Amino acid sequence: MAHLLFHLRTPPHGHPAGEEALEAILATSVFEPPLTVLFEGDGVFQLVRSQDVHALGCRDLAANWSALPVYEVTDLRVHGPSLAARGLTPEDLLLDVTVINDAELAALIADVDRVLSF
Amino acid sequence: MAHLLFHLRTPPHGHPAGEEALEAILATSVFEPPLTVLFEGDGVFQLVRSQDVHALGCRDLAANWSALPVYEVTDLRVHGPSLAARGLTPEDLLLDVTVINDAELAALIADVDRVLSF
Amino acid sequence: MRIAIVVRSGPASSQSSRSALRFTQAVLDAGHDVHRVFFHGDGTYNANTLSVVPQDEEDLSASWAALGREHDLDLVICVASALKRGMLDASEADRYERPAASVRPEFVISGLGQLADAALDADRMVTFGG
Amino acid sequence: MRIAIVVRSGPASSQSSRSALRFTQAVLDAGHDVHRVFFHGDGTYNANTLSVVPQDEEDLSASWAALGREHDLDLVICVASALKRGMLDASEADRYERPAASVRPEFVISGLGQLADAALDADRMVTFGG
Amino acid sequence: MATLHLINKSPTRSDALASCLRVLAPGDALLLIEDGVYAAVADSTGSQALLGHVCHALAADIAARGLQTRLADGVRVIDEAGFVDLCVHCDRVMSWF
Amino acid sequence: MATLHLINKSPTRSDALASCLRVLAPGDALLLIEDGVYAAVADSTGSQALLGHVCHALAADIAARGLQTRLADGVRVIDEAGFVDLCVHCDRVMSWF
Repeated sequence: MAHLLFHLRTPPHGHPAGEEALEAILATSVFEPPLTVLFEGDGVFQLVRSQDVHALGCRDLAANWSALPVYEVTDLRVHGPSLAARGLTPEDLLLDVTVINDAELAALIADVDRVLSF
Repeated sequence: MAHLLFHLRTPPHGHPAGEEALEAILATSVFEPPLTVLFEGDGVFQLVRSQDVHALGCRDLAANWSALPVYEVTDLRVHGPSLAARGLTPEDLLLDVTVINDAELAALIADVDRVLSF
Repeated sequence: MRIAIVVRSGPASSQSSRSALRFTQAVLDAGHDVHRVFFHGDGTYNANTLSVVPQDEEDLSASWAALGREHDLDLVICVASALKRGMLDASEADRYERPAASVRPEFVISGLGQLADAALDADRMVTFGG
Repeated sequence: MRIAIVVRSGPASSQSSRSALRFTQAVLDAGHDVHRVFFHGDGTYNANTLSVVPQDEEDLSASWAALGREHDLDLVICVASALKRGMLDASEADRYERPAASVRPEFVISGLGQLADAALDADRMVTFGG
Repeated sequence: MATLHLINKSPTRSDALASCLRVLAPGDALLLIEDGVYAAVADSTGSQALLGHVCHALAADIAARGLQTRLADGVRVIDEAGFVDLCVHCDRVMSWF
Repeated sequence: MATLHLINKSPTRSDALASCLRVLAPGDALLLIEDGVYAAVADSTGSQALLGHVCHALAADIAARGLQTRLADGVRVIDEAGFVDLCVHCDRVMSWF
């Protein structure tokens, strides 16, 4: 089966891209393809710990991201330079992820069959 | 009457902000208030000469900008540093405008009553 | 003080509609007047009566309508923006032979003169979205 | 070659719908197959039957519908995105007690499984908008 | 004649903040809302532009993004009532997208 | 295993182009469409990132923006048929917003 890459580069809450990506990932995981989720650029903000949407009243996307392993979506990669440029470290994230550098990201792209962009 | 500043920082064709600004400027000019139009950031691309929408088939916004003086909208300011950063000079523009620097832009903002942003 | 509010994004596409709604509520709570809320461009989607929002999410369009009713707000959507986006009241639907109106009754469809009027008459104007 | 196309922006809000339409036409002109056009998020607005476009501008929604009829394209709009944006077919309008359908008959409302299927089965997938 | 400048975009999604800072006048106020608050994260590339400036940021937007304990120095967190106060005390509001 | 990278945002409205260039592999193709073509203007801050790279840009998008005679060196103008060709000859297409 084709290896799919879900590429997130939009931050949470300002726009619905994260929500749309999450729904697409869950709908796709049913087919059990090789599936990688990449958080790059502002997309790394999707996984920041301690998101509290109570006051704003919007959807609690972070809780949904946390549940990914339950759906056996476990190949999660975060672009390290994007994280560093935003003052974040892997300890700031709510999921166990693989941090990759530019060369590893280039290799990942060359390795997948189709890319879905959010 | 209140002095209004229409502030354009969106480039043409990708998004309808330029079109919306133009319609709002024309509707406002009927009231004959003191009215300044500022092109700043990517907004300076609105005024680039030789825009040819024939192949793309979208609306010919440049023709509408050219007609502003007909509606007696003549106080047009362009932020010089925005122009320079985009490889453009006043000769590249389709209208006669006043080029202003940072200090003059700061003074303009302090001088107007309300700002409409596009 | 009379404050005019401009909304330029739709409720399903950006946080700006929510920001504008919270700000409008805070303006009213502080005892100021909301001169008008003008919905421009994608902002006109806030008037949509056909949208079906999941039960665990706030229906921002319904919230705007409720706030409008409660405080007798002047909620105006731009006619040029609205038509392109299929936001029609009964008379527009009739004129253009569309099967139904799609705008909630709390919103009024009008021209950009209402934006100009708000800019000229209000003490402050705050724009959300874009 | 089978090419799938994803559209993530509305026709009145971004150039991306026009780009996707021109690309789809070029794919067909080159003799390739369009596997499916999947409209996600704001892309679902492309199916709007209520929109009234000025006569001197292209009605992109009508152009999508015409291209779909001519080439028997599978034009699918995401149900989750569509409901939030008031894009309903007759059965959804009936179920949620809305006064009318707002989706053109050339478009089909379906789930994200259709996006997954397109990604897995097509030879290429190209995303517009966002 | 102070201006309240409103920024709602991430610093990687718009040059709004950088452009605004070029023309900020003494006495002007700067408020980060929505994705604009990402510029307020300590030790980020975005927050370097803010060095030496006082700015405000909306509490609900910061909390929703998990940034409560990650803010750069000089960022003052306010609520919507504070937003209205800024709006009233400044002479005009300018939104930068 | 070449990739076609698609950029549709102005360089001041997204870090898409800069981010894409970090991971561009030999043999990959880069295509600027919509507001992405603003990065192709000669002597602009945006086009400096492109120095030393070959990139493609869509003719209709360039003409609509009046940039026909203002392009940086190394920008190859193609039409939609060329876009489809690139898509077919690369192994995958990656859109950066």
